[in-house]
Amino acid sequence: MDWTAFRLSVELAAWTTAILLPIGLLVGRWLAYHRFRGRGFVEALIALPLVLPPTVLGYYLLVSFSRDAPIGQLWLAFTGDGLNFSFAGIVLASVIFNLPFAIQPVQRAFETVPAHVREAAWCCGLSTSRTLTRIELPLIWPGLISAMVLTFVHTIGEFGVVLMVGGAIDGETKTVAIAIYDRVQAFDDEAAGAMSLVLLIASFIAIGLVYGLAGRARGVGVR
Amino acid sequence: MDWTAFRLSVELAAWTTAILLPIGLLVGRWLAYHRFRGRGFVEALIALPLVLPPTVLGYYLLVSFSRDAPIGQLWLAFTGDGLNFSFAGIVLASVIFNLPFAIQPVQRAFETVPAHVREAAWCCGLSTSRTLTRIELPLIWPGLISAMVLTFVHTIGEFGVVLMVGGAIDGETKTVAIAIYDRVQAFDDEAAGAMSLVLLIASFIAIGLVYGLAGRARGVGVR
Amino acid sequence: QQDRPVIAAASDLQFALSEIAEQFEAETGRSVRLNFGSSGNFRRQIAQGAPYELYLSADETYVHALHEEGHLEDGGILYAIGRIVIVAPRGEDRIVDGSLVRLRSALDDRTLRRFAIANPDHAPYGVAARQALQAAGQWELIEPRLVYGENVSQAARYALSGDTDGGIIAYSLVRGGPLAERATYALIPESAHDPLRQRMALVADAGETARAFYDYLQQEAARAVLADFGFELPDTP
Amino acid sequence: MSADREYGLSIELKAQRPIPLAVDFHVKPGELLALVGPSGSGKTTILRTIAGLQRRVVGRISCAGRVWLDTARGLRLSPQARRVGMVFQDYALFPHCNALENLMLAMDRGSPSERATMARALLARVRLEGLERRLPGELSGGQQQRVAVARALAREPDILLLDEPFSAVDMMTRQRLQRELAALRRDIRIPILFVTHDLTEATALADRICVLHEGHALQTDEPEALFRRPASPQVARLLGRPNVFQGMIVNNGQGERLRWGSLELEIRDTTGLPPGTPVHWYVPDSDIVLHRRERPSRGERENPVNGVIEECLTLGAQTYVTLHCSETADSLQINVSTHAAARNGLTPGAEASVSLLSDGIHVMVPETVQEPR
Amino acid sequence: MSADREYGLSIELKAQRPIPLAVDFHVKPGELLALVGPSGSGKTTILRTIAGLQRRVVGRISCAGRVWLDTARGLRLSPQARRVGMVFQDYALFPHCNALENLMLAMDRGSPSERATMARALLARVRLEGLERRLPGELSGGQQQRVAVARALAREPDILLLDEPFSAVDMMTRQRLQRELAALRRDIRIPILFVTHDLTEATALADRICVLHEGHALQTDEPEALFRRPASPQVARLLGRPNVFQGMIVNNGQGERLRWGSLELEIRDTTGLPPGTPVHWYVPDSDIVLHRRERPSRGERENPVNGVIEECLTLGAQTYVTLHCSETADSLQINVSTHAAARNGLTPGAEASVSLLSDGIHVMVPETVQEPR
Ligand SMILES: Nc1ncnc2c1ncn2[C@@H]1O[C@H](COP(=O)(O)OP(=O)(O)OP(=O)(O)O)[C@@H](O)[C@H]1O
Ligand SMILES: Nc1ncnc2c1ncn2[C@@H]1O[C@H](COP(=O)(O)OP(=O)(O)OP(=O)(O)O)[C@@H](O)[C@H]1O
Ligand code: MOO
Ligand SMILES: [Mg+2]
Ligand SMILES: [Mg+2]
Repeated sequence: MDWTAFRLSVELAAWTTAILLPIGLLVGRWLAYHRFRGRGFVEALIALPLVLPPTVLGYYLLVSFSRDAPIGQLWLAFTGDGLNFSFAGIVLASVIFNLPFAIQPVQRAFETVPAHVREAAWCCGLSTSRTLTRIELPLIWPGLISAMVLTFVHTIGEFGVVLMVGGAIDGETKTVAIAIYDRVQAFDDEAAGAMSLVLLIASFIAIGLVYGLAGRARGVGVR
Repeated sequence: MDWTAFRLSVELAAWTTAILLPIGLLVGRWLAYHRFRGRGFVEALIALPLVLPPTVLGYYLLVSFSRDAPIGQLWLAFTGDGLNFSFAGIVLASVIFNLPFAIQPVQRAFETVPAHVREAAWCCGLSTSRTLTRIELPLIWPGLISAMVLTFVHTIGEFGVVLMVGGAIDGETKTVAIAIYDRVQAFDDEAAGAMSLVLLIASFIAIGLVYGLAGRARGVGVR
Repeated sequence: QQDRPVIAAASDLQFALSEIAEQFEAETGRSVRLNFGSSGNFRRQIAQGAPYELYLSADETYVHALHEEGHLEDGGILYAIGRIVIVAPRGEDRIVDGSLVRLRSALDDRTLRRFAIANPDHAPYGVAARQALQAAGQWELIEPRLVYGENVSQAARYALSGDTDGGIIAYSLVRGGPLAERATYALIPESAHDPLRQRMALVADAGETARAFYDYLQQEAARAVLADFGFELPDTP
Repeated sequence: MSADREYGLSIELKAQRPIPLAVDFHVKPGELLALVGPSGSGKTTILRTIAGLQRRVVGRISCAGRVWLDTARGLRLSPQARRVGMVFQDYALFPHCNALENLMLAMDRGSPSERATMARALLARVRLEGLERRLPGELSGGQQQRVAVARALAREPDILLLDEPFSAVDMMTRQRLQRELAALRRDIRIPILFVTHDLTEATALADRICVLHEGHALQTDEPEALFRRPASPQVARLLGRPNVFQGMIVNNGQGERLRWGSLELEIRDTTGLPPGTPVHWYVPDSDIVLHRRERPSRGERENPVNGVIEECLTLGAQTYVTLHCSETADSLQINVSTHAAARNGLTPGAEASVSLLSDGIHVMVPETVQEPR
Repeated sequence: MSADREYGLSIELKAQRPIPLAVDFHVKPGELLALVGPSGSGKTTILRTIAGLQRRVVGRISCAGRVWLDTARGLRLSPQARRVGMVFQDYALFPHCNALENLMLAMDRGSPSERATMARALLARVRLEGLERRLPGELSGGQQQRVAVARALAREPDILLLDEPFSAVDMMTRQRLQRELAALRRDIRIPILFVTHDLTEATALADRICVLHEGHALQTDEPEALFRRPASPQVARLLGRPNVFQGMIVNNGQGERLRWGSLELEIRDTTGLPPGTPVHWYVPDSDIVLHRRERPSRGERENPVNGVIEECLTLGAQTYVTLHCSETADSLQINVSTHAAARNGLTPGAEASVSLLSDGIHVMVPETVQEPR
């Protein structure tokens, strides 16, 4: 059992989710409350990373993260390090790949916050940010949980992009998904099965608890 | 440009979406309206396929779809055909893999339908099914569109599972994702780039139009 | 922390190289980290500066190309020549013979369901498989029955899945390891395809251990293991 | 049960949640019963139970000759099967349908064009001509409420359940709608339950009023009877009737009298209670007659009460006068026309006398428990 | 502008959407202005504009000495910066917060425990003791509305904007809340705008009433003045005042008179209009005096009008009488106490006479355009 890979996957998923949380909130909220021409195309743009096969997307990311490309150069200038084959690189790739899962559920949730309730919050003197934390967040909670769980889970299972950009370096970019894949490739079905089972059970319990707790916490709208 | 692969991908995505649409509606609605112990775990179960690397999930599906396994046997008995390496097989695999994307947004959307509005529909004499089609569906429309678009797009880009279960048979199970991957692997970057570009542009326009139209059609809740 | 270089190796070396690495560690006390995967992916990643120190490709053209681009120390050396086999799940040797005659008859009486090879568009073993089928004059006939693995190990999976009647895969995969007892196979003559020339090279700036391993691979002990797993050993580097 | 009772609404309900509920009444076809009671007394809960939306209840509901609920027999019709026309307190319009579509969805007879015509006619009836194509979100509160009323009618229901249906509309429109409702009762003879907190409205429209308190029906009676003979001080208080006092039954030899402070009042409806029984009693506004200055008026000899005016509150044509009566240490609230008040010099501090007509004095017999009907 | 005007609410607004709006008034600190008008006349829109929620508007709003909106200068404060206490027509409570939390969210001063104490006190003030921990979905309509009122107060606002704040509460609670509101006006001297469709409520509570029609303020005046001197037949109609008639100014040599059919009525407030001018005129209820049978009463000589009773409608202590007057072909609506009606034998078909007091007759000068104030 490759525990390092497990740890790494959880770290990767946690970072990805943590980074996508504010992005999802900001972009989702903005898309929910503003109607403009071409809004549909902005939404489409966010979903686009999904249409490419992960390995191919990974390859294009590999190229754009390279030291010769603007993103890679920028990163190099700031951190003195390359993006490719680094933990930072797979986090960034994951973030891009998971954009739609983080943004869409949040957007839909914001869309259902009644306008009057927000207005009432303003009239109660709640600033935009307090309205967000005290009124909107509790109301969009189920959507937010959905977004975060989907992002987390999808990152855990992600393989093509991470493999391509990360290079499966032990202890740095070799996630549990890659480790399981490796075992399958090596026809080591027993190890693959054991790792899969551990992953599935751990995920099942973790997700189940998250949904269970999130669902119990005041199910607004459901009665 | 492998137009057959394009066509196949669209067919696969269309079938997957079409099959998941009723499943998403039924399961999503059921999860939204019923509170029971362990609901969180049912939701977790649905999300589980995501945690495994697609190729590995594909491998397990390959095994369960084989003629020796119950699912494969059942299918064989009914259709006289194997599931593995067939279009039906990759559709089924896609369906399983996309369950969370089809169910979750729909569930969240149903959760926000006001109880009074449903009750008013019953008092107006609308049967459960008419309440669904005339009241609930229009109200959950944005969530439903999200679910369908994510499912469709995710199927188009899906590669590991489809490749494993389908075997990349030209005209039968070789989707555009596999075709692009093949071109990349063959260092035919030009063809890969061209196909990717066509795929991206077509997807961008299609998704953009869907979201645009869906957004314009009575944005209830957004004002 | 000790220098533990990452070695990028073609997936047909899956079993052989693992054994060599163990011996290497036992003998020298140094260890390497093995990454198996598609030679093509490694070629791209090395071109982007992947921190692999040694590259064992299943296709020597990738080594030449990387060398020309200046990512490798030198042109490397030829370390093995791959062989291919026709396999089927153990006990179903209906189509298994090196001359592909039985395959032909299965094709002729239309009892062949599916047949697995690696994707000949990019996998070296897929190319060899196609050449062998072409040489036997069966390519046109069998093409509609083929399923393609992304690489040779996926093809092996298919070949032994029960939903195919077999396939053509690397000899190295069935010589040892877990597949040996699950498969029945026959070697396809070398003459049926172009030689699968496998070349390795040190990546620029490779460290001590990688160099040592590179040298070790050229030693008799390592060559014996490769031979044991069914690779032909080239005389000339 | 008589055929008459069969073909109306009969309910007999008990529930514990959300509030303890115990109600039991019958509404005849064409009859309008107003439910009044404090906020939170269970009015909405009763309507929801009749509609089949509130399920945790035991009892029996029958309407139009069909049994809708009989928990003893395990029978419970779905809301759809009950044919109720319901106006929700918060309207519950379909937010994605315009006014016309909201109505048409509730109709299950006729071709689409017939339904559109009928829906238009109904919207015109609630004065919404020209707003047929507006979504609920584009209508004002009162306009939405009227769509809800029209939608309840569109269903061609067996019973109308109206939860404060006119609370958001202005007085003029309200009067018009009240007239429409009165007309409707002649056209379609179905029971109508009507929640309102406007007693004037209840009095003007309802055949009977049911006074609810904490889930219990305290009294169900015709408005006139209710205002003249409230069953208990609580009912009088809930109806906003001020003149409830404590007294005692006495017998001064000439017959039964009501002792109030040092006064002894004549009463027409004798109670037969033993002398000495302490009672609550009530006198309605209409039976308090102000004595006119210098000119005696009819009935002046009846139960005269003298007092000093404590307070005068003028609201338009009406003036509310509080008269403190030293003989009883209680205050009477009276209600005179503003010009009568001016004519008689009713100002704080002035003395005034009234007669309490013996016809009107209502002694609340302590044991009186409202018979469920 | 006087300092007095500075420290109140001044608004001057024009808008096209959602309805054409043109209003312009001032409300002093501690003053309560009631907005009345038909459903859809723009009452909610005006409150929303003041709160800063409706943005498509031009004009100026200042309150408590600060300018909140001045489109000419491009100034527009956010709703948060305006310190308004707003009760939404649909309450708009925070659905995930219980009653107490709803209030505490609106407070921005004091420690959490101080805020909890104050919130509890406010909830008690609106009679919701014991329901502090209920979510809005677990409260009845009227209970929710009272939470909304308490929340508006919790903000310690510079102005209160109440959109039909008592529409869902029963009469008793309503009276109590009205008293609370009246008390509040003494405690905190801020302008209060109050939308209601209950004219009795408006009259009882408001210092002035603004009558709105299709987004236009028709008349803003004290209740007494409004009911006695409505500016136009439309205002009288919107206020539900029936006795508006057409007449003509004449001069019979003894001074200006009002010709009504074949009658010539004395008027106290002469108009100075040239004889022959056709006018509308109005007489309030309080200035129609019924002649008593056999006994002449004060003012009987003033403008006597004889007629036949068409209809009598008794609602409790009041009876509404329609008197058809053949000399004028018009009908007067009068309102007498039920026992006066009985005493004078007012039944359909009976003859009756009234006097229209010359004090009360109000001639609506045709050009009168309500001066915006
Ligand atoms: N979901 C719930 N959970 C707990 N209590 C509830 C719930 N719904 C209603 N109640 C309580 O039940 C009581 C009756 O409510 P109901 O809505 O029937 O009152 P109502 O008579 O219609 O009042 P109103 O005139 O204010 O609308 C109220 O005290 C209310 O707080
Ligand atoms: N979003 C909108 N789109 C179009 N028209 C609207 C919209 N919102 C309100 N209106 C219209 O504007 C007018 C004024 O609405 P407003 O809500 O101010 O009325 P109101 O005086 O508060 O009425 P009520 O007493 O019924 O609440 C109404 O005729 C309404 O139909
Ligand atoms: O490079 Mo491979 O061994 O064909 O996967
Ligand atoms: Mg209610
Ligand atoms: Mg309004």
